[in-house]
Amino acid sequence: MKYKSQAVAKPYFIAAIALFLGQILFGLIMGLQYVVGDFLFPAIPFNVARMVHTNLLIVWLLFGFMGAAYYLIPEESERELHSTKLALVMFWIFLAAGVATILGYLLVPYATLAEMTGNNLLATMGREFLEQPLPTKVGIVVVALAMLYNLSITVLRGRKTAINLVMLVGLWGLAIFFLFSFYNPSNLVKDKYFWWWTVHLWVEGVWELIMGAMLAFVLIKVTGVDREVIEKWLYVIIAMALITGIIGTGHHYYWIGAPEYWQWWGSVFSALEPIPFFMMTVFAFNMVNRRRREHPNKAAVLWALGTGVMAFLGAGVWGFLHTLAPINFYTHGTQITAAHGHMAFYGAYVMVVITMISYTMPLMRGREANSPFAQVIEMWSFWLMTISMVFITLFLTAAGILQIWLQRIAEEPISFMAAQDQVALFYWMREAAGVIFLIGLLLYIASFFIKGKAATAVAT
Amino acid sequence: MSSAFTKSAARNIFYGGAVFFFLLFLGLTFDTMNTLPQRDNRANLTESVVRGKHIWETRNCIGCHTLMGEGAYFAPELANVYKRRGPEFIKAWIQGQPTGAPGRRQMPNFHLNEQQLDDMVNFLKYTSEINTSNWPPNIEG
Amino acid sequence: MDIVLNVSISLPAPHGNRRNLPGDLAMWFFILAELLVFGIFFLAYAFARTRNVELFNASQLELNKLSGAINTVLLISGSYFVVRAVDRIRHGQSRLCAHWLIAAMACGGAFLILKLVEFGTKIEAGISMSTNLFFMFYLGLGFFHFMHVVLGMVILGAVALKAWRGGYHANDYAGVETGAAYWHMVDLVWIVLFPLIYILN
Amino acid sequence: MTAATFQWLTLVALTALTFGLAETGVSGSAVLIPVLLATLVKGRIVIDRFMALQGVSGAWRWVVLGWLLLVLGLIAVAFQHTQN
Repeated sequence: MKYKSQAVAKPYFIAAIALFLGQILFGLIMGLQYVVGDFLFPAIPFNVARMVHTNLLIVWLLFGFMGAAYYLIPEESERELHSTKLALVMFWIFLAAGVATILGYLLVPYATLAEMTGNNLLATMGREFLEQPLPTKVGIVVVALAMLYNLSITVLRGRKTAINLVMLVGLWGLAIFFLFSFYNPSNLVKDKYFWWWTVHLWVEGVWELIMGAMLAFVLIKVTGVDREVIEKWLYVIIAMALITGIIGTGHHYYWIGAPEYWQWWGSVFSALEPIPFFMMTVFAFNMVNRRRREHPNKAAVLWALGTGVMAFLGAGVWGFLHTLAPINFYTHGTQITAAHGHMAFYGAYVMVVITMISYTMPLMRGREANSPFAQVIEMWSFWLMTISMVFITLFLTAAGILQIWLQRIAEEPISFMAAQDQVALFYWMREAAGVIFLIGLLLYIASFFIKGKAATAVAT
Repeated sequence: MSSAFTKSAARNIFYGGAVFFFLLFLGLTFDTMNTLPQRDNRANLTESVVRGKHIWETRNCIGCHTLMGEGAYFAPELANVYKRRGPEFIKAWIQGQPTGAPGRRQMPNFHLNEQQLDDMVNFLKYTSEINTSNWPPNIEG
Repeated sequence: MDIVLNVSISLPAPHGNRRNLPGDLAMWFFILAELLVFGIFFLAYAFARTRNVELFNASQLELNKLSGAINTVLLISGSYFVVRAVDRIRHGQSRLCAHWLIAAMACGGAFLILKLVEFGTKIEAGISMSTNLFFMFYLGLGFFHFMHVVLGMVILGAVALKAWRGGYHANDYAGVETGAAYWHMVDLVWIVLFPLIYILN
Repeated sequence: MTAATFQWLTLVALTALTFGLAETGVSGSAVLIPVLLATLVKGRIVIDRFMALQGVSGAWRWVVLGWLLLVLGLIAVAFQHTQN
């Protein structure tokens, strides 16, 4: 850690991990509700559990991105953060807003919550992933703008590198496209059309810039490869991501009332969306292979490589599986989408945030890397979480294929609920894999508390 | 001959490519907005439908159901439920929740009054008449 | 990818009489992505046509083949002028290089005007991308390519401006080659697009 | 630069030929094969001469030429298919 102000990332990362744990617990509740329908009903109905699960994911990833930005931008800009105090204040505001929102979901009926929070003035709630009450949405914008002000000033006054510029562009894009969450026309088709401008242009657009910048930053640090090389590949990869991803939004416009030509535009461009992810995988492995130093933080290297592979599998391969319109006609809105969503979010965004945490946390705690034993535990958690996520994806894919067959293709299609009963076995197996994931996550958290002799750099 | 791979060229490709494809996206969006009136059933977007959409949102229906395939995958697709079940069934179903059948998935009771139920049904009717390019594949959703 | 990465890390001396890639590698990645997109669209057209032959043949008759052919000649000529521009800068003649680039941009401009006239008559006739599948491809691909010509002209304009100000030299003109490569790609794509959509039935 | 001028005139001539063929009103293989061949030659000239990919080290020439061959080949397949 070169600059004192970088330490402000620490509370962000701690909050991220805590909320991650909450997300997984609610995931397990939902997984069980899939097979034991009345579990926790009416205390926590499925829709509430799901809202908590997905919103926690978004909030903790945002915590992760913000923490990463506060860590890497001072280092890249070669100066202290413009205002550490502002960053800390924003942390507490965001945490309070996040926790209050989750408690609101859990303790107040959603319709009452909507009324209490001014949803009748400007109705924005009740749309997937954007369920947050108006004050929370405004809070997200305020926190994001304060952060962007803080970071932009830092970059403007300091060194400009590809990494901090791309990170900044990504974060600005994140804030700008979130503004579409305030637009909720009563025309359902328009509502859905622009809803994707937040959701798709986040996860298959500007978030990829943030991810690329974070990965590039860690790779420079742990491999010692020339910055020039890493930065130009970063540009090429994210260029590919946006070239394919922006029009790739069209793969969401097939069946929501938009013109039919989106079936062609969406299919062609999203068929190419795996390319940037593949490049990222090759890039990560190449850089590690031509490393000029042996970084003692082996766990961080493992997470970085894992991000490349799992992002390609989850976002690239599983996305491609059902992105072509004639296939999507059958898979749209089934467990196939759930399978893809789980592995893509884990592989791309969860893992890149953990990569960043894994690399920076030891530094913020005054050592270059954790003790070998702590790293072994962390690597165990890597494998447990990653492999169980592969299985969650496989089980959901199997459930999805069977569901599609029974409900949409068979000679005598059966109803949704009848099909759900038929695929229950896969839901049980998914839940079991989910428990393994939780164990992996608990090990990961435990690895932070393991002391031991600090590792020193080993030169080979 | 100069073979090169420079950071500035890569940067220009990134910014240029991003702007280029975003402009293309705006162009297609412009055409989409002009074409929507023929597809989105806006003629039937009545006051009641607007109220129905509001109820749909404030009861977080999307947290379990899909609507045109988007949402959660826990409960049936509802964009075509009007055609699958008809108005009376829908109202009776909403009022009859939760079933309380042990081990079965449960839907909360939202205590909707008669007018709210009608608004809900009108919203689902309007939704079912949007041109979705023949999706879903069959009436089961 | 491995080979490519090698290039980027240590620029190897040209081996044998082989030349290096003209222009910047980053541009060639962009060109490759563009060719992929156009290629898939062309094949989508060809195979979608197999299921709607009559519709495609009937709709195709409404196109202005002459306008398409003139546009082909315009782009070919633009490409040729760019070749001349690269040749001039190789001899260190910045001003002449800029002149040839401006000539190429004029060809592009004429292409755009003709294309706008073509689109105008179609729009006046009430034809849009949603009219039928043929016109989806004709207008969609046409507009997509149209935007590429615009982008190509912007790139050539930037190169011409820099050349005019003496920003390139006889031994330092990679930027000219980079811009030229993109412009040739726009031409190449049209060379396939023209017979495919205007001629073949 | 006589070579480039000659290539340019070839391209123009091939375009005229393609257009002329279309104007005669013939259809089927009689137009398909010559037009695709003319396109192939035009594409090759642009790739090898204008883009100057001929003699370039590495795979780039074959990547772009391969694109041209693949696209034109599959177009030929698709159009032949409809004639049967």
